Amino acid sequence: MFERILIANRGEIALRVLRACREMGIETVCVFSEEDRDASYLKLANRTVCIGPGAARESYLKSDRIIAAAEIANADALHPGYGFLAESAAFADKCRESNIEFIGPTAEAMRQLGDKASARELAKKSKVPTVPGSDGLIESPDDAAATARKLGYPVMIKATAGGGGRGMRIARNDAELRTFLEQSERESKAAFNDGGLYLEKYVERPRHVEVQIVADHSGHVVHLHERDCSMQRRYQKLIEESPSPGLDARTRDDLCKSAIRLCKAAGYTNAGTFEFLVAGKREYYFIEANTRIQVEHPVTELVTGIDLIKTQIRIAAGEPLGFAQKDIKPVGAAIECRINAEDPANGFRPSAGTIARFRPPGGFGVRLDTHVHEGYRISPKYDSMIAKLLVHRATREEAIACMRRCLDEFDVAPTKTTIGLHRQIFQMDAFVNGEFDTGFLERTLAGNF
Amino acid sequence: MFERILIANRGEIALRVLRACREMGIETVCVFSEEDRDASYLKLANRTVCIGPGAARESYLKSDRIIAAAEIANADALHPGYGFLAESAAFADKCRESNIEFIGPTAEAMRQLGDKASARELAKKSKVPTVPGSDGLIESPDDAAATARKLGYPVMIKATAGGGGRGMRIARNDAELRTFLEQSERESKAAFNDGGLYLEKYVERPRHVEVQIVADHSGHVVHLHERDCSMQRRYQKLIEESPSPGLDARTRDDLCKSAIRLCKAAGYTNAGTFEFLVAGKREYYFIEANTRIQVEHPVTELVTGIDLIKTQIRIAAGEPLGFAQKDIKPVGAAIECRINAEDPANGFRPSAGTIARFRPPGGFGVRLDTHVHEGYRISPKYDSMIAKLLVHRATREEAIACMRRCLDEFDVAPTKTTIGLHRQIFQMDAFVNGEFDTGFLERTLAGNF
Amino acid sequence: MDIEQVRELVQLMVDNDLLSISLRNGTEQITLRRPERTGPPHVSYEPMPAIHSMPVHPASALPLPPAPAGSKPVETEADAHLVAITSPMVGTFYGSSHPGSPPFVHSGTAVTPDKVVCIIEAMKVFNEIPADVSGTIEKVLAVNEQPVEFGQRLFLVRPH
Amino acid sequence: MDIEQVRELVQLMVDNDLLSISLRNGTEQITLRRPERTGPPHVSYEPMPAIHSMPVHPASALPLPPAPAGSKPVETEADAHLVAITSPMVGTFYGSSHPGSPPFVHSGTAVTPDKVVCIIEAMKVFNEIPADVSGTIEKVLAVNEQPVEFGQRLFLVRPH
Repeated sequence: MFERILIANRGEIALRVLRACREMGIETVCVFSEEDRDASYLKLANRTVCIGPGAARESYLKSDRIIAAAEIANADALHPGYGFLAESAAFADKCRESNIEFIGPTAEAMRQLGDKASARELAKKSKVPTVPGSDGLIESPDDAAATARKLGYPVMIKATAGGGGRGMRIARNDAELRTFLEQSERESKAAFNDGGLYLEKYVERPRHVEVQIVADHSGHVVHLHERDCSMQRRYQKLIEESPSPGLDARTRDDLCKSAIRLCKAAGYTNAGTFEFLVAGKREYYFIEANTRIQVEHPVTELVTGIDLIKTQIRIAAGEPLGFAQKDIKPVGAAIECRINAEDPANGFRPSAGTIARFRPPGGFGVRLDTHVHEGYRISPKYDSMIAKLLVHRATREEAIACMRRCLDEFDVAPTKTTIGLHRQIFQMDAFVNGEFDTGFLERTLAGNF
Repeated sequence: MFERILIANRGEIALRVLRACREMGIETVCVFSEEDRDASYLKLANRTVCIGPGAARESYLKSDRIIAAAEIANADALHPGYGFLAESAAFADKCRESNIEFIGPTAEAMRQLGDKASARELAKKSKVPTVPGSDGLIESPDDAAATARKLGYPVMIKATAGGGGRGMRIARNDAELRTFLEQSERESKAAFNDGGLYLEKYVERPRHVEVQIVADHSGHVVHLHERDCSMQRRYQKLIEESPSPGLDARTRDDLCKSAIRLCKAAGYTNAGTFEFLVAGKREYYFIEANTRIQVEHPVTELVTGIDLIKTQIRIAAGEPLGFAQKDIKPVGAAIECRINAEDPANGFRPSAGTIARFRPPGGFGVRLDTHVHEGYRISPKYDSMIAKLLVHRATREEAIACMRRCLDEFDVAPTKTTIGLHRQIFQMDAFVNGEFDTGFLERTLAGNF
Repeated sequence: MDIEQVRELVQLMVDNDLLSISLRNGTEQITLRRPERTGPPHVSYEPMPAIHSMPVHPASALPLPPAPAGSKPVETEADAHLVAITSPMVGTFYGSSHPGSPPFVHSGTAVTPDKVVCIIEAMKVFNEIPADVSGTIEKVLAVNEQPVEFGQRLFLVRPH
Repeated sequence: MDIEQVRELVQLMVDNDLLSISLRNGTEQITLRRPERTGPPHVSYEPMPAIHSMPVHPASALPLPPAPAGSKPVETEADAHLVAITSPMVGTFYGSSHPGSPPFVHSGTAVTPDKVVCIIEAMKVFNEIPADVSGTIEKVLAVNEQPVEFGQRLFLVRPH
């Protein structure tokens, strides 16, 4: 087992990894930017190293400084969390070249699954359905238009390096296609320094369902069932839950088995997520893989009882999984609400500054993952998520009742948050009945705000 | 089902009941003393009623005012929590006479089990072992001395109306016996207005193990397994856990079945606890019953997944349990630490006043039940418990690791608390190995403080 | 300006929660500043949400009286010299002995400490509440047949 | 105004939680200031517990420098006119080019902005760090072969 792990992240996920390490008796080194100097979770680390000013590109994205910090602190492994460098195969390579184990998959697996075109290729070979599309990068607007007519409008333009909805456009005819191609290319180049685009058939009103996988270095691959993340705003997940309220048993089983085939085909190790669009009850398409731990991983931890961060660390240290597929028996229903410091009444504008009042809920079936507290100053420089509020109860109905009372208890001021929006969602029939798709919230918000 | 429940308590248990009611969609009326006027949990009630000044005997113990509050607010049921009037059969009678259902057992069952002598009688009839003793009240010092010699010294003097260790003394010879009898009688008269005493053989180094029972009005009686509460200071529980680390499977099963026999013999309904002393691995003795919900009930909720407060409410409303013994499959290990505002370095003196800093832990496997927050003023008038910190993980070893990191994270100031003491206990080999009895902590503290 | 004068100014600031004082008198000048209070209590915030999940009447539907039980001075400006008769129990307020009967007291009634001013019913028992003060009823605050809680103000009295 | 009067003023400030006092009397003038308090940290409290569960060296074993990267004014009284050369990277500090060689600079060395003052090794690369300021080295703060973090103060310089 590792002696000392460097945590190359900040905020709640840094704290999450710190907690797992402390429980495992592994020492921790936590890097921080000057903006995060006073963050209280740093006190829980055995050692902290300042790696640069607040701007992420000068600190949390600065791979050289992070590896240098691991070297001076004698860390033998590094946990990247999510975001920042977590999906950088180059960073994983650099860590391992410096004899610091990157807690994640191999760089080859990250490259193969991180690139959407090669991931699609892999899916086809593994007999996992994908959304019909351009089968490769778009060569020219004319090429795109020919493909789009073949697929049938509407079509979706996507960036091969994309994420978080950037570069994505829906075109409903040739004219829109040509205009949007140009916009998407520009956006994608700016965001990812990669203008590669591809086309997909636009799936109407899909659910977003993903399968959590863990795989060790001895060939054991186990799925930890699915998470439903259909409650989104602009491709940003707001609520995640397990089990999915919109799948029948056969489709659930098909998704999980597909994820395992993909995982094995890619020679994937450590924790990863395979994302699918589900249309209707039966149709499903693999869309992409996330080669890292995800924000919403606690949902799976609650229903399976498996600690995913500890599992990641054990796998990276070369240990076997220690459980087989038959040992995984999900219990009850878990739901997560992302609490963001944003003002839903003002276009979800981030709400930075000091949190004067932070009174979270508690009690039976409640889990809270947060790095903030009364007096915490939210920096405008980073992601606006300040807490993940989760509930786990015997049934989805009870979990919803529990989440409602939790949201009513949760009192944050003067920071504007998404708590009020969650309160509204948990009163909506469509949510309670599980009848919603990835576009539901935006259609509803367009009416309400 | 009830339409409106009056919560006849304060602090964390009032909040616990409030949460259960909100999740069930039942309206709440919360009574409060003038001392608790600003308590933030009151904001979660549909209605609040001031019932008197701070002193408990003028408010939370004032049954007339509480019932009058239920009447003016049209509450159709009342939850007594624990402490205050929770074990008063007279209060239960008064509520029911006023057409307000008392959420608890019948007054007859409370009387039979609440009186220790009649509870012992019942145990004998039910073939449940009890500690050998005087079989009734002590008539005179000579009578006591004769009995003591028959039982063999050391013997324990106990108050028939006692609780919380009041009136209890261990006598190791005739002279001690005569001195202590007088002291115990005085103490018991002062505390309970009842000087009745009895003698018991003193069980050396016992564990305190209790069995949680739930029973509906249709004769279904189910045990929810045991809690081990051996980590005590002056008969006050500090740490509770389930399963007990010091029982073999046969004794565990015997205890649970004994509790069910007692429950049935008493015609007991609602939630209750049967407490036992366990000596060595096999010997066990029934000591007393608690005819109410207990502070440590969340330990059982975590391992069984059963919400005990909701179950109490459903039973009181005449609903069937809805689960059978075979449905109860405890999962993992749960531990509770009581966080008291007391200063262990100064004789556990209560530490009242405003909590300037309250930063509780969170994350996977953590449950926190508390009514306090930064800025909360702890009144010297009430119990010093400010929070119940619980963990639930797959194994006792993992639960201990989780609790350690939670205790390290928990940051309260300037209020003095038992957090530091818990940190010490969780490092002790005896605790980690599960080798401790009800006297362990005091023997250890006598050495360390 | 000597230190005693400064001390008096400081006391003035503390008593009245002033942030700063700046004084100049010819060549004499003094400036005093105290910290702006921050922290939770002083930030305005969204109130605790209404309870969505069920039909409700608002929390604390009963007026929350600031005064404890008994009769005691009223603290608002307008009522500077009035005292309140407060409820010594929880129950239902009756201003008269029977429906339709004239009220025990009304605005302008002179009362002595033993004079019954109302009845509060609790658990089927009708309790006569004495004024506990001598004076003239200024205002009846409680509403007939409405619930009152412990310490709630029932009447305002101008004491003799 | 003598020292006793100042002492009294200070006591007055502390006792009453004043932020500043400014007094002028003819040609005499005195200004006293105390730090503004922000939030909870001013209540004294038990520090975050040491990490019991494992062998540890304390959190933030590295000195936490208050100054950001680059050279900038030093704020403590004694060093009022000094500037610090801070580390622009994370790595290991070397005061000389080779073990046994004389150090690049020592207390009293005059430096120009381009003058190399140390080497910081990070990921096997040895980076020469220039002074970035003209002046005289007052003090060497970093220890040879010890790790330094971003923004850590390495040298104090009296600028020319």
